[in-house]
Amino acid sequence: MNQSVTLSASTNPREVPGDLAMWFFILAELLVFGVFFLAYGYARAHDPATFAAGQRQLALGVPTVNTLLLIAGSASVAAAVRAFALDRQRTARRLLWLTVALGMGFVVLKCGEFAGKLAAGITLSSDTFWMFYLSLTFFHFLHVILGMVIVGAVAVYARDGRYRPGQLAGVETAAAYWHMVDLVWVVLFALVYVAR
Amino acid sequence: MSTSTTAVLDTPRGVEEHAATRLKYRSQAVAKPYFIAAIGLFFGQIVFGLIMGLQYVIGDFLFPEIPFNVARMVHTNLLIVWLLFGFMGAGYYLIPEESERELHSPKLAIITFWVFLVAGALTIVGYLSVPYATLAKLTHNEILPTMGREFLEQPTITKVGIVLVALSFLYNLSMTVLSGRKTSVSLVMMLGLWGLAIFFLFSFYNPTNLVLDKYFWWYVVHLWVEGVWELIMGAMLAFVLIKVTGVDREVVEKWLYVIIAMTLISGIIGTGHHYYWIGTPGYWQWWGSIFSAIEPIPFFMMTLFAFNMVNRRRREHPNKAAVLWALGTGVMAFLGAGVWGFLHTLAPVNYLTHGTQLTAAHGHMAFYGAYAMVVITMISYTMPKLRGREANSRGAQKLEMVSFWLMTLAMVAITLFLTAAGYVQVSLQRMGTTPMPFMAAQDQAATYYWLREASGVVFFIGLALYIISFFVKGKTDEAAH
Amino acid sequence: MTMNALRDFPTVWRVWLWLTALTLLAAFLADAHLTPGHLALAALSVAWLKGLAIVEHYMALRHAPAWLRLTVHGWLALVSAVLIFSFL
Amino acid sequence: MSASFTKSTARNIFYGGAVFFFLLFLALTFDTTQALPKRDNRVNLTEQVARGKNIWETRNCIGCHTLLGEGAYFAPELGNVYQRRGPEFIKAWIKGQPTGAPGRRQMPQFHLTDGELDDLVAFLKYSSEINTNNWPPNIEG
Repeated sequence: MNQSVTLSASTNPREVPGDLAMWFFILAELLVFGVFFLAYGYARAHDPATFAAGQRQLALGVPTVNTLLLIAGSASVAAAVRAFALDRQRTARRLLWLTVALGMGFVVLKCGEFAGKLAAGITLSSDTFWMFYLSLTFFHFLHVILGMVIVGAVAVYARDGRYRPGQLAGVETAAAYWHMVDLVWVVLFALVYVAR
Repeated sequence: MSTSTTAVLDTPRGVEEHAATRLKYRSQAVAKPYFIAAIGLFFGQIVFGLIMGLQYVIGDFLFPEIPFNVARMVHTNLLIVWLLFGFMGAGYYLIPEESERELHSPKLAIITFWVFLVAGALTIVGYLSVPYATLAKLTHNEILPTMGREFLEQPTITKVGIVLVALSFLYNLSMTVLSGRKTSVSLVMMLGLWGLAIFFLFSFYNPTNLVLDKYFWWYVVHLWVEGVWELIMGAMLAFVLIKVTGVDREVVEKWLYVIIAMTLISGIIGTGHHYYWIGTPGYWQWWGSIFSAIEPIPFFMMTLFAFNMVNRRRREHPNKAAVLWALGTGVMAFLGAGVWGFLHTLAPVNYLTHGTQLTAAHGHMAFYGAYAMVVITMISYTMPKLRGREANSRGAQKLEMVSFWLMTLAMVAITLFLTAAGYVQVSLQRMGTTPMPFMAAQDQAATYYWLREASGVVFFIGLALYIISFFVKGKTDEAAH
Repeated sequence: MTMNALRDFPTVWRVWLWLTALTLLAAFLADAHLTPGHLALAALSVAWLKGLAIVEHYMALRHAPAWLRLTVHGWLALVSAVLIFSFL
Repeated sequence: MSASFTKSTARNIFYGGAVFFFLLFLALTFDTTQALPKRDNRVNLTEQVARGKNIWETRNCIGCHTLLGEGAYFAPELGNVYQRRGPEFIKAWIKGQPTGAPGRRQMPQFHLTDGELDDLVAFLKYSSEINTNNWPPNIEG
């Protein structure tokens, strides 16, 4: 299977961005989140009142800002890949660190949101809505942290100039993971915070 | 090779010399007694399986000499112990070859073997000769009560022994790996074996609180069979595939990493499928269902992996039987662990099927397909080498392949009949407005239990032929080289 | 990649603006007193649009082999569509 | 040319993924232990129940029966036997074993004292009051 993939990639202008191994991971993560989202849809359809009651207690300001932070992070890491492709090393590294910083902003705001819920006595066992809310947001929260670690690691590695035009696999791999985290959040934001 | 190693090899001198030419490292020979013990205990496991199968339909068979609970304890404990012997044998064979050096201490490996065998045998004799409560008293279970929980029935002192054996084994292998070449296969194998030892420590935690007891009991059982054991299985399969197909190690190893990554991504939280009805919070029904729904994927990948590597082989290995076992492992692990696991893993289904014959059906095919078969794959590949030849004679291989089909098809039949019995049980006892009492429902499934027992006899015949195949003489088919 | 990257640089920021605008639109919709079903339809449709841009431009799957591009778009389409359906 | 599939990335994803999901599992374990006091009937964990659990274990009851659905599948579920049969029936049943009915499944005689029988029943009562999310589906277990 892999041989055909690598072969076709080398003879075909279409190529997998970054490392194929990361894409297996990304697809697995998308599958988990996808099933989780569908489970949410199923549970909500069977008990809309509980979900509506829970959603009414969610403020929209912080998650909207968080969405903007993640999207900006995605833009920044995408720009970093292009900067490396142009061999603009300093700019590229700064853009990577900007992504990490934006992720940190997300984490801080999210912690505030979690603290509020915790103070209100909300736990995974409160009801089905809060179970999904906490499960999905916390699970995603951990992914943001992992994304920051991956992008941060690439930013550190980048100091020796290893990512150059034609040598972009490592940074593309990290960027792909971050974009996945962003993609999942976009759906999560619409589903948990907005849709009712 | 140390003198003590030579002593237990028990092979004619000529063969012994020949063996040295087949083995890359002489100390790999310590694997041989482990594999022989594994097969012997496997035989015992099946004998007790047949006894239990008969007790399902002739309830008072061998009562009160061997009550069902004793037979089951022997059946399951022999399974675990023979698989552990298999893993250890595999470790002793595989690690020196991967590390490109002799084993740190062959002598320690042989001592460990005898300690483990004697401790295991004494425990089984204890199960069979005295009432379990007496065994608990004799072994001072009251000091640290750990007995009487499913699969962890061993007296506490035996559990301590298992830990010591595991430590000696891990010390021996770790020292070998540390001073030699570090390959992905050996690292994954070591990670799996260390994980096995570490999670076994939870067997010493037995709180009075039944929910906590059950919760952490699964830290041993689930994180073994759907976690670290799969690393061991993956490493063993990868090792054999590299050897018999000649496919580039890099290719095999990167797929190994991808597959076991999927295994742990799905399998660790997948533990949640055991936390639906034992007093744990309701959210486990969601978490467990979601993650265990993707647990079949790594098994499917492993099947594709095995077939892909064999299809891309760069050599025709003369040991056809080993290749067959390797492919069989891929398929049967997917069917048993993947498909039959998925069948009842979603919480709404499991609500009805939890604790029925469906669980038994899944358990049988998964253990056989994933773990019994991977150990036999390893034995099939290594045993000829340990006995001084690249592969067995054509006749011996033919018989081994017949035994493969008999055992495998018999296990498929056992699984199907237990599934049918489970279906009868669920529909009569769990569903409807006037559910049947347990024993009344069991009586309705009697036909399927008889068929299961018949399939068990076929399995036993297959196993007997497998053992006989070791004694079939004849020349290796040199043309196949 | 290199040639594509050269062309793509300004695109990154245009896509960013587009995603930001859509996010603010979604937040605005939440307070726009739509009937519940319509709100879900609108929010998840907006999410789908955002997802399309992320997959195509940021993940750069535009340049990827069809199997990967289709898989990820298929995921997004399936999840969005089924969720929208669950609200109707 | 940036398309690649390297062993080192595959390895990093394996290690990273394993650590990530194990930490998540520990977090869920922590939450579970926090939530258990409301569910696991620990207020009724008396000395007698502890003795009963020890009898349950040292007679290897799990080798035939299931308890909350776990164990062997040879004999009835006992997680709800307290409700199904009541304490007196349970004690009389255990005392009366084996039935000796030809061809029927047999349960050994364990020679338990009246005190031990009471302990065992206390354990089964405690077990039956654990919040199991309404499992089993009906009284037959």
